[in-house]
Amino acid sequence: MNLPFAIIAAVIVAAATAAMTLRNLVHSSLAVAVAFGGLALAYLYLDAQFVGLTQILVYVGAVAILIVFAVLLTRGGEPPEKCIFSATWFWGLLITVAVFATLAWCVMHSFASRRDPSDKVEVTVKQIGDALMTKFVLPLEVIGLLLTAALIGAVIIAMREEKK
Amino acid sequence: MTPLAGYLLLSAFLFAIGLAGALTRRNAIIVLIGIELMLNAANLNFIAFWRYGPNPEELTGIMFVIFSIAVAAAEAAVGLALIIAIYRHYKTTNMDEINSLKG
Amino acid sequence: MLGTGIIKGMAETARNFLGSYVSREHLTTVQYPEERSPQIENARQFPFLVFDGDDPIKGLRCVACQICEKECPPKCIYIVKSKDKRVDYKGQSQFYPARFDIDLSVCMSCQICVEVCPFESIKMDTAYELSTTDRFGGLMADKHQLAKSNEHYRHIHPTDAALSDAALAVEVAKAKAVAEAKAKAAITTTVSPQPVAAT
Amino acid sequence: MTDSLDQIFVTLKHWLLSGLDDLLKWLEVAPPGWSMPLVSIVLSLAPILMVFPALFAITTVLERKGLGRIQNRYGPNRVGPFGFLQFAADGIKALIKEDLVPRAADKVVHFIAPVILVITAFTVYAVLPFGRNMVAADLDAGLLFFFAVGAASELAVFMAGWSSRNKYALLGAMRAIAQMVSYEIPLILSSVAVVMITGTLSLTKIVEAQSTHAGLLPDWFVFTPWGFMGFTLFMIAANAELNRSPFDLPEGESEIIAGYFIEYSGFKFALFFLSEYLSMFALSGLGITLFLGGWNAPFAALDFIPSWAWFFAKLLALIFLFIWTRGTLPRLRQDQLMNLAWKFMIPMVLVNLVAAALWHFTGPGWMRWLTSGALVVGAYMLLGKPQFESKDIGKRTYRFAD
Repeated sequence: MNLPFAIIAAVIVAAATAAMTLRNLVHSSLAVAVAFGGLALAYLYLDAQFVGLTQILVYVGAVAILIVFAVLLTRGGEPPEKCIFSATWFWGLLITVAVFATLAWCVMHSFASRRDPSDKVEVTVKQIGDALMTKFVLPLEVIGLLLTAALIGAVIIAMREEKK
Repeated sequence: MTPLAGYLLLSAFLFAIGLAGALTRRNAIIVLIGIELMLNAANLNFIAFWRYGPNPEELTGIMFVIFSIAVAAAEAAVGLALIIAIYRHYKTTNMDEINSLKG
Repeated sequence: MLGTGIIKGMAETARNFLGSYVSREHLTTVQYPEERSPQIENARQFPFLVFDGDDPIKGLRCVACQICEKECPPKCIYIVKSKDKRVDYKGQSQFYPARFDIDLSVCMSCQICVEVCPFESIKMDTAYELSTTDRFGGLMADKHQLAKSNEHYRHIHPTDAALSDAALAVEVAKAKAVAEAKAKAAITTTVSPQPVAAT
Repeated sequence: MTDSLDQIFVTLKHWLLSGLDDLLKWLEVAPPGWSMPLVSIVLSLAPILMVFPALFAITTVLERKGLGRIQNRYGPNRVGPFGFLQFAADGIKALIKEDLVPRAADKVVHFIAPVILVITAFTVYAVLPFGRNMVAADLDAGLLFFFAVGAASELAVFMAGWSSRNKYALLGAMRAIAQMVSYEIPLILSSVAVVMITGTLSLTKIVEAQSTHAGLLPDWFVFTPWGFMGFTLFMIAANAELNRSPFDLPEGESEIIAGYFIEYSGFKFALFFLSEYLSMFALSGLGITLFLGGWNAPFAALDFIPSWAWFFAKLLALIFLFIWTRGTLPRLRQDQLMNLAWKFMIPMVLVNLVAAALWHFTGPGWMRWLTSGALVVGAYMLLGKPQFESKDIGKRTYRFAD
């Protein structure tokens, strides 16, 4: 454990918790943007420069904006209703605790978590690009198709229906 | 505790926060945010395993995260479009009130 | 083609930009407190009262007929008619304004007072630097402040002044003629029997 | 001599660093291991934090004077010699003004928004190469860093607009975000053409790729068909990204007063102003780096002028271009804005990518000028025609009351 990791982890956890508990939806979306930024810092700290910057570009620059727009389009910016938690909140919390306990137990007891870090590798953008164009070209194309389909689908779903 | 375990625990905790939000909050947008957090927790796992794995020059972890981010972006776009469509129909984003299949 | 309009516009602004350094014609503004653009002859700001002769108060053409006070749309003119009469510029005995105030903060420069005045006594001035630290009292002009000589009027609006002088000259001439006729009539009525008696 | 002048700032930094090291040794103080890199970072960032705000101050005056001349008037000329101290008067005014916060505003978000905006505006300078060996952080993914940090500013704009609890502010923020998201696509894709040709995201390597000379012209990308079109599209998109006229709908004062920063006053308003200008310099710097050869001299004979001087000369030229555009073009309508982005800019930028690929694969010679050029010009004519030509509104007529 070292200091930068502790700071990053604290930021992520605090922001994520805030996003899930704050009453105001816009505050929630801003908090989740902070959490995304913290994760980007974690990636950068783990020497994954390209992924970290992509995380900022996609999540803070696009997804957070999208969420904020959705909040405003559904009038979520107004003061929320009395109870923000659903009727079955107790069971949800129970499931969550169980899941976290299982995961933590697995992490603490697995051989992988006792592994020492491997030597630092310099991953250049060129390497990533080469890999994307050779070894991972099929997934890349599929992702491109998926994104196009999702974009068209999203536009069609969100489009106002013509009144006949 | 090794650093890898730290990252994995952080990831697990983030996943739990996202899950808690998705299961307990009423608002559909918050549920979507929770799901995004869970996806991000998985991404953190990939990067951590890639960095602490035996052969990081393979780039598999990074590639997975890049594709995962792309999928998450698509998911967010479609999910929010759905929420807006539902809001237009029911005039609410409260999950407890959206309980009938028939319009 | 797309973009040609933009290039044309950019060329125009570039001409303005560069031209402003070489010719004064490209600079339409002046550096105000130091230099002022010359006023056109028909410039009008706020009314003033014309006087003839040397004494601003005694020479006022105004006879306190109060037409302008009644016609003023924003009702910014306040006149008090004098109790006594005095001899005016035509030589007739007339009333004169004991008070003549114009609230310049209310005046809207419509020039209706000038239009209706039958005595050519209220005209529009060209002074526009009227700023004052006292918003109410400072812009309330009394007859001492409003009185300005006919020479001043000739100076600021030569054409209009010439017209008004001519009109006044006609008036004066008419008045004189009337007076003379009256005087003649008086002479004939009072004096004529005598020659008859004489003859 | 020329080399020492060129590297004067780099040498100065090394000299300061080694001097500090000697001083510490002489004092027999052993600083912790992370302190020297930190000092190095501070020494790299300090000039950025000083030079660009100073440039902002000068540019505000120059812009007002330039706009004045374009509009046939003098512009500010009262404060100091030729009015060049106007920025000081404005700055003092902004500092001593009352800082108003609406009662209904979301205080925390309202406070953070301008701070985030200024921080992101400053952060992007980290990867810009201002001269030979003069870059604060030579990142491998420098271009990605630039766009990633720039994208974060959109959230700050939203925060400013939403937290003010003012319908004009919210409308302005929504407009600004819609515009920024739309124009970010052509902005990024026009730079992708350069990335395709150079094969790197590192801005220093992109500048190095343009340092050679082919015949009379330097090997700057702006002197290629795709590069010229890319630069044009980049500048238009940058103009829209900066919310500057003719794309200043988010702050269109005739309809929504000032847009998302309407509820800000005093120093926070000055921060918005500062960040706007800083982003303008940063985007101009990026355009220079990508298309105008960065800090390279246009001719080999002019290499004796220091590289940073070339960078700032080009920067001033682009700033003048921005001011000139602002003084010329009227504001667009919202639908015209979106039509331009989605029906002209984005198809054009995609064609431009193909043109860049053609240029790369045709190999040296006149053939690539022909193929790439024909593609770009043809697409321009074809895309420009239906949108903007068919709606010939004819000569304007006037009707007066009878």
